[in-house]
Amino acid sequence: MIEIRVHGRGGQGAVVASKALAIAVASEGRYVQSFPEFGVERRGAPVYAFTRIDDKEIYVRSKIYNPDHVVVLDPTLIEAIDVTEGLHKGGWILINTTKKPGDFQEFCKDFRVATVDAYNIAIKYKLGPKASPIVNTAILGAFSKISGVVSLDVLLKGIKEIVPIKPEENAQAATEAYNSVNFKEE
Amino acid sequence: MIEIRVHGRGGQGAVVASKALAIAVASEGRYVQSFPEFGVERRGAPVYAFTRIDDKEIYVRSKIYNPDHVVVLDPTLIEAIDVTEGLHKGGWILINTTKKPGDFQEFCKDFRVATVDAYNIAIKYKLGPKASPIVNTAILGAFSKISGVVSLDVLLKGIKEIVPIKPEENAQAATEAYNSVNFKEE
Amino acid sequence: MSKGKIVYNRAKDIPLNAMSVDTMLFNKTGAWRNVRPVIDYENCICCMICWKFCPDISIYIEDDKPVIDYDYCKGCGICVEECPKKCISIEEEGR
Amino acid sequence: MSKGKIVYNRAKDIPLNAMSVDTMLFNKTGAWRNVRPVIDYENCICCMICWKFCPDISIYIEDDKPVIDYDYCKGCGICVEECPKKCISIEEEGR
Amino acid sequence: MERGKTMKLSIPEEELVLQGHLACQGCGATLCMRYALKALGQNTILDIPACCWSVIDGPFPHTSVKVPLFHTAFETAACAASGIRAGLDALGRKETNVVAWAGDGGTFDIGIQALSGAAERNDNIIYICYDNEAYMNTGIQRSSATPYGAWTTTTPVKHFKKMPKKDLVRIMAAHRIPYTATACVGYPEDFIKKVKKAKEIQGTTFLHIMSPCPPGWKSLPEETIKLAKLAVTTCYFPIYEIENGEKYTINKVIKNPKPVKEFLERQGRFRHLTEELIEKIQKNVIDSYNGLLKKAGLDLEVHVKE
Amino acid sequence: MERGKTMKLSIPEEELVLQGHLACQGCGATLCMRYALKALGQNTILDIPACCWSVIDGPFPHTSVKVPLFHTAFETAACAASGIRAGLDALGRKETNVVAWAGDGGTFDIGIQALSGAAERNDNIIYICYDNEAYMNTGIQRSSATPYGAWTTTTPVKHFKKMPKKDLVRIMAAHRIPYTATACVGYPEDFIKKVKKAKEIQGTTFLHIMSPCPPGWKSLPEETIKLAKLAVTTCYFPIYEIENGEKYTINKVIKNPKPVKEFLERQGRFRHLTEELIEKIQKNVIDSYNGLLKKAGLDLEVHVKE
Amino acid sequence: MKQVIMGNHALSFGAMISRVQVIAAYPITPQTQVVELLSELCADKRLDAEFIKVESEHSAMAACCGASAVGARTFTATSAQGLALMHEMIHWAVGGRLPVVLGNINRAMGPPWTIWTDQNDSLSQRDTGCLQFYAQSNQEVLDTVVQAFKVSEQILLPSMVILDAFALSHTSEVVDVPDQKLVDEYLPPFNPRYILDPKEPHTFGGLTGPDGYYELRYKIEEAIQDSKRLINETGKEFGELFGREYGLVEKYKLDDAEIVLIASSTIASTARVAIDELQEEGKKVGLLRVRVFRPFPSEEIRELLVNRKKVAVIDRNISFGHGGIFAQEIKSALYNCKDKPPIWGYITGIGGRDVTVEHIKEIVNDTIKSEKPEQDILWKGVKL
Amino acid sequence: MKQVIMGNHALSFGAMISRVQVIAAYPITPQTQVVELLSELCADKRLDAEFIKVESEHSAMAACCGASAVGARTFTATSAQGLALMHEMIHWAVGGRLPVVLGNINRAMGPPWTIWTDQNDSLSQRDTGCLQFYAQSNQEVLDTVVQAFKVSEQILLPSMVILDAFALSHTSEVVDVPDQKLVDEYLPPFNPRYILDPKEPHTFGGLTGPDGYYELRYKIEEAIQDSKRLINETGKEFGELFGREYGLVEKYKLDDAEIVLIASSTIASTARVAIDELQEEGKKVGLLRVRVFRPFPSEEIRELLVNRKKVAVIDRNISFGHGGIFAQEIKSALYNCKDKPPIWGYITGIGGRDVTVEHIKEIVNDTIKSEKPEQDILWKGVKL
Ligand SMILES: Cc1ncc(C[n+]2csc(CCOP(=O)(O)OP(=O)(O)O)c2C)c(N)n1
Ligand SMILES: Cc1ncc(C[n+]2csc(CCOP(=O)(O)OP(=O)(O)O)c2C)c(N)n1
Ligand code: SF4
Ligand code: SF4
Ligand code: SF4
Ligand code: SF4
Ligand code: SF4
Ligand code: SF4
Ligand SMILES: [Mg+2]
Ligand SMILES: [Mg+2]
Repeated sequence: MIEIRVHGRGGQGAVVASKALAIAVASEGRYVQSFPEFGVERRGAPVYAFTRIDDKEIYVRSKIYNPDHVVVLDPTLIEAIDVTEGLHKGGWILINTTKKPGDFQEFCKDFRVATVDAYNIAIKYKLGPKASPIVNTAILGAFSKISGVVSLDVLLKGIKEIVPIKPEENAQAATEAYNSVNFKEE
Repeated sequence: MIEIRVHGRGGQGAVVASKALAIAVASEGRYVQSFPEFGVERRGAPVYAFTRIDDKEIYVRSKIYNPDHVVVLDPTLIEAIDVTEGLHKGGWILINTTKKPGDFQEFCKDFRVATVDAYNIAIKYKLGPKASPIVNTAILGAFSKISGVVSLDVLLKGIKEIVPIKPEENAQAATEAYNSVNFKEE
Repeated sequence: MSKGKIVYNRAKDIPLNAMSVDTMLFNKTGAWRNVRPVIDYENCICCMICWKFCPDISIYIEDDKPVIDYDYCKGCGICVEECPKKCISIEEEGR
Repeated sequence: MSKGKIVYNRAKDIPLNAMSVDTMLFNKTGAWRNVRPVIDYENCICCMICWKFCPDISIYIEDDKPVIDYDYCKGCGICVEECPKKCISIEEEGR
Repeated sequence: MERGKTMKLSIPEEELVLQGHLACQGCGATLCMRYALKALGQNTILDIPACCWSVIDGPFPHTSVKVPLFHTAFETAACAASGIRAGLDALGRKETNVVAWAGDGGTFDIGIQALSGAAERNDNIIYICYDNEAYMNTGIQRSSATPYGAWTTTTPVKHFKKMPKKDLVRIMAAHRIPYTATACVGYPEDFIKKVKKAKEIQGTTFLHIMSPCPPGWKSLPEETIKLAKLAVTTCYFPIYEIENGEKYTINKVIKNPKPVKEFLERQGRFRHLTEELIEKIQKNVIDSYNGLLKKAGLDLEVHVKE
Repeated sequence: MERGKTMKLSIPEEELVLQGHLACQGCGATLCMRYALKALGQNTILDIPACCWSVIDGPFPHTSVKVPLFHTAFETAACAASGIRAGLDALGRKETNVVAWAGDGGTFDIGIQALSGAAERNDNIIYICYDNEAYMNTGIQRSSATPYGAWTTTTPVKHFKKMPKKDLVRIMAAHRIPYTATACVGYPEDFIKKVKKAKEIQGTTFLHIMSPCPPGWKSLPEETIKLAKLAVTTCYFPIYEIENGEKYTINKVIKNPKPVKEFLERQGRFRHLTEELIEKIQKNVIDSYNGLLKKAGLDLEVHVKE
Repeated sequence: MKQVIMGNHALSFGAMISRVQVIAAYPITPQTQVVELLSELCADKRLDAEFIKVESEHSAMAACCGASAVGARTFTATSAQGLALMHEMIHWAVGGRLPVVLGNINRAMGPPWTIWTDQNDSLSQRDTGCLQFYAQSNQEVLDTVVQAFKVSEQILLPSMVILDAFALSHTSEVVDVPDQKLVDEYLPPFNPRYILDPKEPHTFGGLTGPDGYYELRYKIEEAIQDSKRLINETGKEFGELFGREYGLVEKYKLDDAEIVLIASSTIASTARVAIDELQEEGKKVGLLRVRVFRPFPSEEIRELLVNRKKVAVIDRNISFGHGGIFAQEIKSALYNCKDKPPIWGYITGIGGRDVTVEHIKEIVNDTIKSEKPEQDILWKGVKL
Repeated sequence: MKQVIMGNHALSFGAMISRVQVIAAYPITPQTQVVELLSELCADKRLDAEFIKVESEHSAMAACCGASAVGARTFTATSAQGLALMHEMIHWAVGGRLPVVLGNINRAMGPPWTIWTDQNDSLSQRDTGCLQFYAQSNQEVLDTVVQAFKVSEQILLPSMVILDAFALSHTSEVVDVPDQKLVDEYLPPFNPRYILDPKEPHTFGGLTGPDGYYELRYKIEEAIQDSKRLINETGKEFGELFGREYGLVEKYKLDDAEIVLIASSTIASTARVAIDELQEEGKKVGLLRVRVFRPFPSEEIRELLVNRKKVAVIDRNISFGHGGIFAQEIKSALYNCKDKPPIWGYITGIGGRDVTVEHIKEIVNDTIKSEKPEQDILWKGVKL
């Protein structure tokens, strides 16, 4: 079983990211759960969403405390909260930022760090208002690349299914992120 | 334990009669229950009320099926319903009527019959509207006499306590009925 | 279906959902009455105002005349009061 | 009573009836912001319209001037929009 | 039963209320139903919340109406009717009239929310409130339809009702439903006409019917119709209608109102009122009637000649 | 914090709402509370049913208001307030203001019965409804305050709201309470004046406040005040007051209304409206405004210059 | 002072001598006399209380909650549909820790419309956390109102004082209305630590996450468990002052009984007569009356029932799909005990069907004759 | 068709494929997506139903009752406070024999305000006579709606389909939405014998005295008992058609278990993992999931529990003043059996406190270690 936590801010689409990933994975016949943090979401406030993936039916229905990977939609969150809380040693932290993985030395010890400039990719494909572009699909492309949890093709299908507007642009953004993510290949 | 059933029509005060009797008896330190038929009362429709009297605390709280005595506030009820239902053999049937006990041969076999012209007594004391005088206190006077369940004095106290208007006239009516009730003394 | 009083003696005869049928006629409310309205047909102009205002549907029309149904008339006196010809009188029921 | 975040560690410390005290100040909503309003005091006429319309009570008055409290300002932009002198500008928070 | 009838009656002959029902002698509420069903006809479903009519109808397994009747919870006259309407519509039975039938308590107080909701949605139901100005079924407690000055068991003589009657008609008019009207058992022809009108209208219609109650008003059973008429002729209860919440029509204009005292003095519930209080009530009655005349665009002002 | 302040402010300085609350960016409802408490002052008890304010206030054991606040069930803003009032009166604490504070859903729909009841009894409470025209706390469902034409999650674009907004002010006026008024977060001075007026009145007072909501209206957070003002200047939401259900005063007469389109086009919830529908809305807005002018006895008829 | 009064008036006088400060209530048969008398008492100034004549029972309970939260002693009364309509607000009073006292006249639930007694209305509230006292006489009704305030205000939970429709509510009998001075001695003024007070502002009932909420619920259970002690103590203290003692349960001729009959409300009262007659016939039977159903007196019941031979429970109620509610809870309470007797669960008297001495004797005799309980529900009196 | 959908949408699609004809509902967190999706389905004409956007939950249920009485298939959904507000009308649907199906998202009751899950809202309705199905997955939510209509319409009683807040309601997972044709085969149109119909007029729910009322209640119990058979049968039939079988209870690795863990809803789902791990550790434990709480599957539970060594019950609920409700009813069901195991009654997860595999294992291990249940309530996870 793979457990993933997505960090974002209210309005950035963390839940959609989590669900798009789930849909993509499910289309391959695997089992998934996707759920938001259970609570009140306010635009701008830190929020979480979760995805569970397994090859057999998933019965566990408690929350995710020890994710295998973490995705961070908004770099400013890193100061506000502890995005690595409970993260498995060796897990991926994928951050939407213009910085490079090496700029996150504090994470590099225990985890694998990847970065992608999803913000500018989203702007490029006109996803969301320019002031607050919707980066969730782009970053999933990057996640596909680094984690191998789901192939890009399958991911793009999932994205097209769940994203109500501009499905094509979203898919392109994901692809571009897939290709531009910064990480140390192993 | 003595159990009494009062028959009347909605609006004739069967409940008040039952309660006045109970109050009177209770004033002597005896135990009582007084309760109406459990249901919807409509003016003119046949109704019942009940009184239980005992020297010790009364625990039984079911209805009264086999009264020791029956009081009938309205003679027309005799045709409409079976006023003797469940009545103990040898119990009193006291009827408000201008007729004499002998006119109720059907009852005389198993029961003791008494009659009193409570109607005209009530009119005389201006109790209730002339078209439908309130006979309940008058007939209690008669009941006191025949049954000996409660003395006239004590009864009059009870009546004065419960009757909101014309307590004096009600007491006088009861007294007159006490003195004019028709029955075979034993 | 019979229009008389219905008495169910066993649970299994009772419909599931407290379903009633139009059988209140079993309930002869004439017994509630202590006064009796009587129409004086001499003066009656058959205006049917008494019929119109009877809350107990106890005046019916027969041969263009109002007839009181004493099985149900509760003796409210509305017909007496409303008759424009004052031709309904009230009598006491025997006691 | 302390105005910081209250954390009860045991049932017995909790009041019986879900009783709260005025301590929301612990919640620095400045972290919600992704844009930052900045007042240009050169042009500011100190009309206090920005203060009046801030839903987050994040503009206070100091020495007759409006001051933005970035600990709480959520960056809604109302002050920017309503300032009659257009002297509040918006800046992006670093990412 | 009506054999050999040739004359013309002023109201329909068909009876859909049976004899043998459990109303008190001289009950106005029963007359209301008798008239309403004459106007509605057989293709009608009634729903009735707790009120005197839950008893009048008769005990299980008996009923005294010849149309389907759904007894519903006290608060739910309007919403149960909305449900019935939706059910019928879903099943294609669109021609059946759905009538919510409730007392003043079930309408002015505990049922007003559901009524307001149905009115807002403009659900296609007819709502008829028979108003006897108190909770009668439970033994005469004040409702918000109880008029100023009245005694009830919860507004004892020493503490008689101090609040005026809630102006529900104005409230319903404020909902801008297609049709709101008042009527009175004293004037069955008018009432029946209004029910028929409501029947033709798509949307929520509301009828408010003055309905005397001898035990509750402490009046004589034989005076039910007299009182009903006095309610109108004293202007205590004007009969009028409002279309789309805007257009007022007074169906019976009272140019020379009788003194309201004639209405009040026949009722035990007002026995304790002093001359002064009666004066006050009189003034209110005439003032609001004149207000109504104005709303109806009538250039008329009435007063009581004594 | 306000050090060295010498200028005159147009609204009271005292803040009884704390920073750190959980409202969205640009929330009108929060401004409402901020202004209301400025007018009410410290000696006030609030009761709040389910609505955005149940969240804005903050999580247990924290609160962001400096007056006592009683969170109450959704249907019970008015009756809980009546209870608080009665309790205070019984204990001799008569000077404390009791304020029921509810959203439009809690007022127009599920709470209208309790409100109507309190109004009928004329209980001495101030009822403030902040109207964001939908159930926002649960994620934007239609309420009966949702205007004609609006999208909500339960009135999807294909089936946008077809019923007009319930005219609650008229309904409350029909209750003849001493004071009913509308106000708007765009005009805090006017709002505060009205709250102060309500405070002085014995009996039920009702304030209806237009309160934009960026996520619910799909509007920009920074435009909350602009929209609030446009609601008034387009005559979409006139600000006026009614005394004793009769005397209308328009506090801000709009002689040259702006086109309602200016108000609508800034909101995603109206994005699907065709020109035709906007025209229809425009006509309704102006017609009812002219109706209001008439009620207020003003000899004026306005129209939109385009 | 001794008076012959109906149960509904006993309830009203109970509220009066408890010096309630706010009443909010709505009429319903068979409770109407409660509100009527209270209206009069307020109009007469015999009772100095604010009476809010609300527009529904839901509002009644909400108003009581509001009034209680500012520190006023509050009372309401209802029955059946009215109680059901209060349901959400009974939860509210519990969660809000507001010691409102509610009189409920047990009446069967509609539909069909009915006004006669059974316990389904009050027992449908058993999971709310509201205390439940079932009275067997008008005297007990009155006495219990006073005790309920005393207990409720210490543990900050609401109480329900319950009486049978008609069999108590409309039955007049002798009731001793205690001297006000003595009552004042017994029942101190309500003076909760936290109230809605601008001088010390607090917010009550704000949004609470799993952290906090769980603990708050735990504390409710703590309080209601504690009320067991308090009910016995205050019932005893009441006995000392007024000569009538009360507890969670009442034993009647139980000491040597091999067979224990368990009943509540007026059936328990009538059952005394049945027990008398059965004992006269030489049968080793005794009666256990459950006076308090919430909190459920599990400890007392365990103590009194282990080592008995048989137990018969009479339920004038039914939880459809499981059975009689008293029987169910008694079984649950005894379950983990050793030497527990088999339990026969009878249902009777639903919807006001009369329960006579003979019926009760039949139930006991059936239990004596029967080897083991053949069914979960043993129906009595239903026309099969 | 397989879709990744949240529990709330599973509920809506369940209603859609059941071809509901009237919906009346009111929004409440965490149920809102149900009404939102249904609004859309109606607007899109994917579902041909009348949707009454009522002004309260009380009205929602009343409208459903009215619509059901004319013969329409009706559906509503709610949660917590909304369900509580429906309370009177749930009784109404039962007494009126109206097979409304109600989706309820389990959310803890206020105050304080809270939106997280526990079972107190639905279990507070346990005495109404409404059937209660507790689902453990979104698939089951959808499937159960269809089955609930089938069962309810045969016995003429309402059903409640219950799912945990967030853990199901907001959690998306793979759900197979069955083919409409197949569903139509399975679920015939609603066609009750008696409806409100001017062509055959009847009055429903008129005033009923003890004669009649008692018998009518008896018939409700008869019907709900009969539903046990039906639930198993229709669940089996469902399995035949759709490949997923359901019953009153579900056994998991129970056969040789000496120690039986009993749970419901999502806790039962998570508990499977715990059981797997415990069995791997060599412990003789198994899981019994109670899927249907009303009617209470007493017979099944008796059959499966006698002769076991120990039973541990997890309750995410509490009846204040007695204890966990599942434990209570299980004890009651087993009471008169021979060779019954002792029962440990645990309470946990109240107000949405998360229940993990570790918590459940701890509960089982505690039970294994413990000699006998020392207390009526064994609290887990509360910060004492
Ligand atoms: C929830 C609820 N509360 C109270 C009652 C009791 N109740 C039944 S009828 C009634 C009075 C009805 O008054 P109204 O609507 O004016 O009709 P009327 O009895 O006067 O005909 C009341 C209070 C009830 N049935 N349900
Ligand atoms: C009985 C009940 N039903 C439903 C809810 C769910 N609910 C909470 S807030 C809310 C919407 C409130 O809308 P409104 O009053 O307009 O306030 P807003 O959220 O817009 O501020 C709803 C439906 C509830 N808490 N209680
Ligand atoms: S009202 Fe009088 S005149 Fe008219 S038909 Fe009747 S009895 Fe005849
Ligand atoms: S007295 Fe009344 S019931 Fe009898 S016929 Fe006349 S109007 Fe009808
Ligand atoms: S609104 Fe603009 S000009 Fe006025 S005080 Fe603020 S910053 Fe200065
Ligand atoms: S941006 Fe908004 S929150 Fe920040 S100071 Fe300006 S008005 Fe206040
Ligand atoms: S109490 Fe009044 S309304 Fe009710 S049945 Fe009797 S007369 Fe009619
Ligand atoms: S949803 Fe709207 S009303 Fe609610 S807090 Fe956010 S902005 Fe304010
Ligand atoms: Mg009435
Ligand atoms: Mg709103």
